[in-house]
Amino acid sequence: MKKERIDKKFGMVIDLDACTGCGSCMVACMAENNVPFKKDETNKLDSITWMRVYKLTNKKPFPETEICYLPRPCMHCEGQHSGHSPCVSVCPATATDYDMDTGIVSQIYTRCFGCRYCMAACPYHARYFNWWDPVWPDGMEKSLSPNVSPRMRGIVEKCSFCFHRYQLALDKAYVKGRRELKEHEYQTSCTQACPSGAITFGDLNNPDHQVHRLVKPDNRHHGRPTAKNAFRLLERLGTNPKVYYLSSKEWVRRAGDNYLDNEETGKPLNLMKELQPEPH
Amino acid sequence: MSETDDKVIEEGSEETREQADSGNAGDEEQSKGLPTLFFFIGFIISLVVGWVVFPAILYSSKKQPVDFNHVIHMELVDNGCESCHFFREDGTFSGAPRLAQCVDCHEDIQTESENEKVFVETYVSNGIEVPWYIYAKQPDCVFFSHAAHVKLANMDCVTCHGHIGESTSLREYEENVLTGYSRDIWGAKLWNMLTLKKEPWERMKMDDCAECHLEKTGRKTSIQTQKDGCLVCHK
Amino acid sequence: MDSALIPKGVKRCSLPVFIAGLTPVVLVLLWGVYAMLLCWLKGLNQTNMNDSYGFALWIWADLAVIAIGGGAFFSGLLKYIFGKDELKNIINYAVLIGFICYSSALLILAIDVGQPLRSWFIFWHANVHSMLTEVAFCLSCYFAVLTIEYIPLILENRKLDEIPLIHNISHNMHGIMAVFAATGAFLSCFHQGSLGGVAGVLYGRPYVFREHILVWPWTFFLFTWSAAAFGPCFTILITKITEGITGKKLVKDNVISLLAKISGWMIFTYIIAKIIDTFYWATVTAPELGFVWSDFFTGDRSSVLFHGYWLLFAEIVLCGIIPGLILISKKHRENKTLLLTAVTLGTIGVCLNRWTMVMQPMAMPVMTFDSWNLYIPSWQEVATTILPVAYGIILIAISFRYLPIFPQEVELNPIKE
Amino acid sequence: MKLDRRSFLSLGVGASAGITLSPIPWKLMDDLSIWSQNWPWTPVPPDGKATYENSACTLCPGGCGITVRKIDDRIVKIEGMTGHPVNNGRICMLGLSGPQLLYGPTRVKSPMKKVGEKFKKISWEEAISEIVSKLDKLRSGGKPEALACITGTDKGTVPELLKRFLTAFGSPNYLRTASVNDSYEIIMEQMQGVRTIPGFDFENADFILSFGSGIIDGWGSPVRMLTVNSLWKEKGVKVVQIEPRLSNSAAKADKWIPIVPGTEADLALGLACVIIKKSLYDKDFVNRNAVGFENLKRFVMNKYTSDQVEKITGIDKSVIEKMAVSFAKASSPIAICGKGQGRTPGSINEFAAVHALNALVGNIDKKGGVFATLPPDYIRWPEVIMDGVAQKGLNTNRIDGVGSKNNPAGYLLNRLPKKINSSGKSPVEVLFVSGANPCYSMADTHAVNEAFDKIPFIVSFSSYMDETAKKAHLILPNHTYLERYEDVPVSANIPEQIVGLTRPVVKPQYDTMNTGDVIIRIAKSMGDSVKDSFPWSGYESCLKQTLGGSLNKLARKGFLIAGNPRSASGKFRFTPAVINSDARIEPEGDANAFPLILIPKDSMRLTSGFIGSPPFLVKTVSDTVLKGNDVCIEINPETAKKNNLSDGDYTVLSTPKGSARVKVNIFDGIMPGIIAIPRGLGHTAYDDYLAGKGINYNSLVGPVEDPVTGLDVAWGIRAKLS
Repeated sequence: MKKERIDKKFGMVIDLDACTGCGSCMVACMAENNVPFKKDETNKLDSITWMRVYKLTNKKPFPETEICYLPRPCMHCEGQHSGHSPCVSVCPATATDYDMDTGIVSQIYTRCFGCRYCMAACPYHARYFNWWDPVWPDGMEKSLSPNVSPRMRGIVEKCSFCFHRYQLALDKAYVKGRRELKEHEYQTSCTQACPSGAITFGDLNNPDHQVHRLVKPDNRHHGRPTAKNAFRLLERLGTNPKVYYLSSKEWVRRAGDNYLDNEETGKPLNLMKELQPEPH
Repeated sequence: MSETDDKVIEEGSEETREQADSGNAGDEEQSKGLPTLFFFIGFIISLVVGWVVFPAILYSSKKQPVDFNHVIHMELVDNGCESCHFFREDGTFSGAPRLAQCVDCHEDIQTESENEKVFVETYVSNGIEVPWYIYAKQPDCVFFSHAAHVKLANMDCVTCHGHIGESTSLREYEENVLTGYSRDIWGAKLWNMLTLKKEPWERMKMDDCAECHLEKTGRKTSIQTQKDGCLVCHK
Repeated sequence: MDSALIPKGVKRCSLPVFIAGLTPVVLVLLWGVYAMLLCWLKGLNQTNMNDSYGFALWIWADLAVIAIGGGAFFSGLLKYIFGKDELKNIINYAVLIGFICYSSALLILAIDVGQPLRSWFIFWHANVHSMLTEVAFCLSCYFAVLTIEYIPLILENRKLDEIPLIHNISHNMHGIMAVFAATGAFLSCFHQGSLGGVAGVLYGRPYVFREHILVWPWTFFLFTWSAAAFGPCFTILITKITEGITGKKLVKDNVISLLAKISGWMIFTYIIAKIIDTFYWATVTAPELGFVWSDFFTGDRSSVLFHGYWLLFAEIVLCGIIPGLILISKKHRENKTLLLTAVTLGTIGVCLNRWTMVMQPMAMPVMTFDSWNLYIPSWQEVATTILPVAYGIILIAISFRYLPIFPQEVELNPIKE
Repeated sequence: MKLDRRSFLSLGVGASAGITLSPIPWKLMDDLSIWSQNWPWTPVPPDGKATYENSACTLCPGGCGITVRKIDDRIVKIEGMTGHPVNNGRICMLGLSGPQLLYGPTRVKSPMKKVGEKFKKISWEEAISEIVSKLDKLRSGGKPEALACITGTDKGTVPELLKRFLTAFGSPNYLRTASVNDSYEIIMEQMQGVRTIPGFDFENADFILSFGSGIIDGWGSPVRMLTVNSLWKEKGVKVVQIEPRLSNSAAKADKWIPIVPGTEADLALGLACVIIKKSLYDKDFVNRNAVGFENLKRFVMNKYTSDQVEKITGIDKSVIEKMAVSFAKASSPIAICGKGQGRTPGSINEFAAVHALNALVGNIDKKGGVFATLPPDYIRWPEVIMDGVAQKGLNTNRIDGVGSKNNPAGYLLNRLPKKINSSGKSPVEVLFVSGANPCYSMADTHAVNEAFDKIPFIVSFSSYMDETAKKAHLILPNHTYLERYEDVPVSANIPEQIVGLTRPVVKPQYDTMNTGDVIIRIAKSMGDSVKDSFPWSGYESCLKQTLGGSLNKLARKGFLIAGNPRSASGKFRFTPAVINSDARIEPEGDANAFPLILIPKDSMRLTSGFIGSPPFLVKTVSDTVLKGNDVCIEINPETAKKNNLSDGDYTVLSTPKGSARVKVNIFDGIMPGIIAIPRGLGHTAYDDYLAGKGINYNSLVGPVEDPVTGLDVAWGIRAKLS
């Protein structure tokens, strides 16, 4: 792409010390994005939660037990070279793409034909399949937002970083004669709702944005965080996610990736490794 | 590549068949022309069915609930199209006017127009929104930003909507019975299917949007498509 | 009743017996069709797949039937390209089996996608970077080739062959069959490989991710290789089963032995490559991503049952090295029991390999706080997976009855009367 | 023959060729896929003009401000109100789920009358005349006290109208469901001389000692607490959580100290002992602003030395001493109690001991401390007009015994079931239930239901078909909070006096009526003095008159700060009678037959009060809490081993009150010997998204009366697994 222009790279920083696991982000997301619900949602492998809060424990016995909550939206991975996200690169019908302008991984429900290859590719389980027709109890479809298209059965969906909010914010800016948005004008629903203020959202490439200041991403090394206590999930796989986490606890940071017993947390990341370019 | 191979083979087999036919021709002199005739009968009938009958079945014609005269209204308003089709403060576009807007002027019948009478009596008096059929209606998966086109790119309404503002009457709305799409989206003319169109408003499928975007902006921000990103127009 | 249709010089059972024999198979087929309709009309909630198991039984079945259908392209390759002319006596059957396998794979794929009506998007809106696109294109093309290879066989039916036009067509088609076989072999190499690539490129799934050579991951080559190696095993196995059922010898031993020998060497070399691959993956690739070997095979109580070390042993040693060694040795492969054991093990082996490449990465957690997941297919999945088997049996039965599939049958089974 | 066949074949070939060259296959292929993209049964939300309106959330006592996003006349989203003093733009999952309650299937869509076992739709006129005729009979029979009323809160104009109605009618039996604030009110009255709930200035505190309060699990005003919790993290404020289970609050605290449940008061007194012994208490405050310090000193030095407390609580002596020192040395330490979300009152003993700690360090009525904040006082109505019948009725004894025997509690609803069940004929003949769901939320569900079955006429004002509404004979559905005006005085331990206002953001979706209006209409139909006590034409005019000039401001901003933190208290009393009692509240049941102890666990993801969890909430519940319809209990691996249970096993949990099939979830973060079960499940009413899932904790537990206050202070019950 045109390298001279600095593209935006929207990303998220989640402070796990602040996150209380209350789950507001999950519902904020569902309410914003017309996520359907079923009568039984206790099979978590068949329950659409674009934002899912995981419960981590340090696996120590009573009373040394600790728990930490980890909200997991779509990571909007960039991969090791432009847009080579695990999922985007495998979608056979171009139903998901990587936008260099925003760094957002899209999911186009009407294009997707439900092969689920992207789900097999995503190590974060951020992608969800519509096994069922979405059904709202009579009358409740009134609560659906027109800004997000409801999904039909048989296709994959996932977190979009509330991209429709970006679209709407841009529209508002355009009629006011502006082309660019201010930091607060585009925020995701989960960020806005989080009662603990644990989620920060913004342009990782913009040094004035809070997300940049919090993690100080090193763009020469695939956005590796350089701030203390910052880490990304499964950094070693080279997915280059745009969701960063902060935790003061070593066991939490270590739980963010796989390590051999003798390895130090966060250290031996093989970030310089270049994957082979994709075919064609 | 094997698709072309397929074709070669099919054609080859046709030839073989013809050879075989001619080989047997001596035996059945009288029947020689018949298969060819039948072939053409079948061919013509199905062509007619495909190009004439099929579209007639596929599209249902609907009359607009009120026949609106754009010309008369354009003469009365100061701000052109935006007088009624305006931008809201939040940047969204109002689209077809709501009853509340119309009522500003049409509280009572103003003229002798039969259409106005229908409008006032059926809709204004009962407070029912007019169920307009929107020719340019895009499906739910599309996010179309009027602001980006009109405010940012300074495009005229006519560029995409054609000369509807100069019309004195609303044409019939044609709806695809299978998809519910307005016929204007897929292309009003049959040859639009063959990617031919003269004016932008003759067809508004995704590829038309993408093509124009590429032409006008040169943006190729989507790694996968080498065009504008999917989420620029999808929601 | 249908004697006019039966090839000359062979004996077939009476039509009522034939129909009676096929009836249970047809019932199974109908059961599968019912399940298939359920999946299409009600959606994939009819399956036990879930967000962890986006790929499950069907994708395994797909990969497996294509692998065992590999006998078609490989024997085609051997006959037409490498000039192993003896194989002409089994090539028809190999093509038929291939045809069944590939049509089944396409059918299963059509059930597997969430939106079958949109499945043509894979061609129209193709993402050329995706391995699945490559699979779809090659699969469809190769299926077309197999169809073309199968058609002349149909046209050789006694009754059809009487029609001069058809006779000419089939004659001409035979003439150019070498071109198709070559095309088919090329296509098949690619899509067998790209099926391997489907798994190998998943760099988010350390269990299947492999280092790349040019644009292809290791699994690309391993899949082609294993299909070529084990495909003939399945061809032999089915031939032997057919011989068993019909009570006739249909293919001469030297043909079988030749195919078995080639298969044996392919298996042997493949398994060496597979061992090297496993070793490199276990000692280099996985540790770089923070995994030790045991992470992949030791989950919780129940997952070990499905995904333990036994799977690795079964795939590589029991169903890899052993059949390879048996088939290499002339003495052993000419022993009927050992031959049968070897081809059965080989067939199971390649299916196991596809199983681990599809199921294990779905079962295994990558995030440290995630857990192993197990999956038991629903009856609808099982029925739709058995459906192609029933369909295959029916197609084989009809083809065997009415088409001269085995050129040596007449010679080997002279009618005494 | 041959000719025909061949011609036919040609026709077919020609037709195929023609079709292929026509749009049919291609257009159909495309249109079928487009059809699949626009399936008629997948809803398409209509677009329209987006507007935002401020209002107040009433789904919990938290008092958050909300901003409602509408598209035309549909509510599509609820967000937190930016600039609101309680939640400043943030919101919890229940608040977010508001539209699901508004549009959900649990709404009662019109007045309903029970005919046989089923409800029949009736008109408002019929409904009101039916009630009036029942009530007239009570009054003419001289038994106005046989009317009782249960509400969820006693603050605000609608509860006041109900209260007023009962007074004018002649019944003293206005009752309210219990909460932690019942205990706090008594403590504030006894120790600080003001009957009010404390306001905690958490924002400026620098050390928090929580005796099992679910700081981030929904205690107090949930969103404010979550916000404050983050503020603490930022400022480095230490939080110590004392409870037997690693709740979220414990997990997020700087230190979690597991304690033998029920011994919290002992620990508090032990801490007091250390503070006094080490002379770390605020001498200035104790000498000038408090009385009874010597009594306390004697009491704790005698019975609550660290050694003694270690034995009782199971907490290491050194931990106790360290904790006491850190607490005392902090400049603004606050100690709080009220377990979990504070759904139930607590032992008065414990509350007194804990609150004494706040006074020992002198953190009363000052920044970062505890304020005796009076509730906003804006309801000033003319005196109730009472006739002879009313006066006679009001002089009868309250049904819950409050008022007699110097009982400090305000309401003792917990006594009602026993009272009814022990009488041959129910002393309550007509019962109003508004904003409460006692049939679900009171301990010993079985006994409560039995009592309700005996009441001849129950009127529910619920907007939803909850357990109590299902038991009612008449349902007069209220508008939801998104369809009505109502003042919302916030009483959630916030120092400021805040009043919010709900407003009709959308038109009523069904044939419902504001309960305020219903009361006024009933009163007017009753005639006599009852009618005269209600001089308003309707609820809105009542609200307008009540709020006067503030209404405009309220309507504009959505909230009003009626008063700042203020010291309403006199001298602090260390030795109210209660503190000297060292009776612990023991869980019901025989320790030999029931060797384990069952406690409830509260979570932000389930509601356990009047409002049932909407579908979004249930969806977020973990599969280690609820799996299918089975509830999971949390037990320590050691407990599991003793009972031969593995993770995921099914077992039967029995208590003296009942038993249930449960699934085992082994969790290291719970004390051995303790079983935790989620509160908020086991509904028998509401919709399929909630009903029938799990077990209601209240059906397994019985009330245990506090010997001093009479409130139900059961914090758990003995249990066994088999």
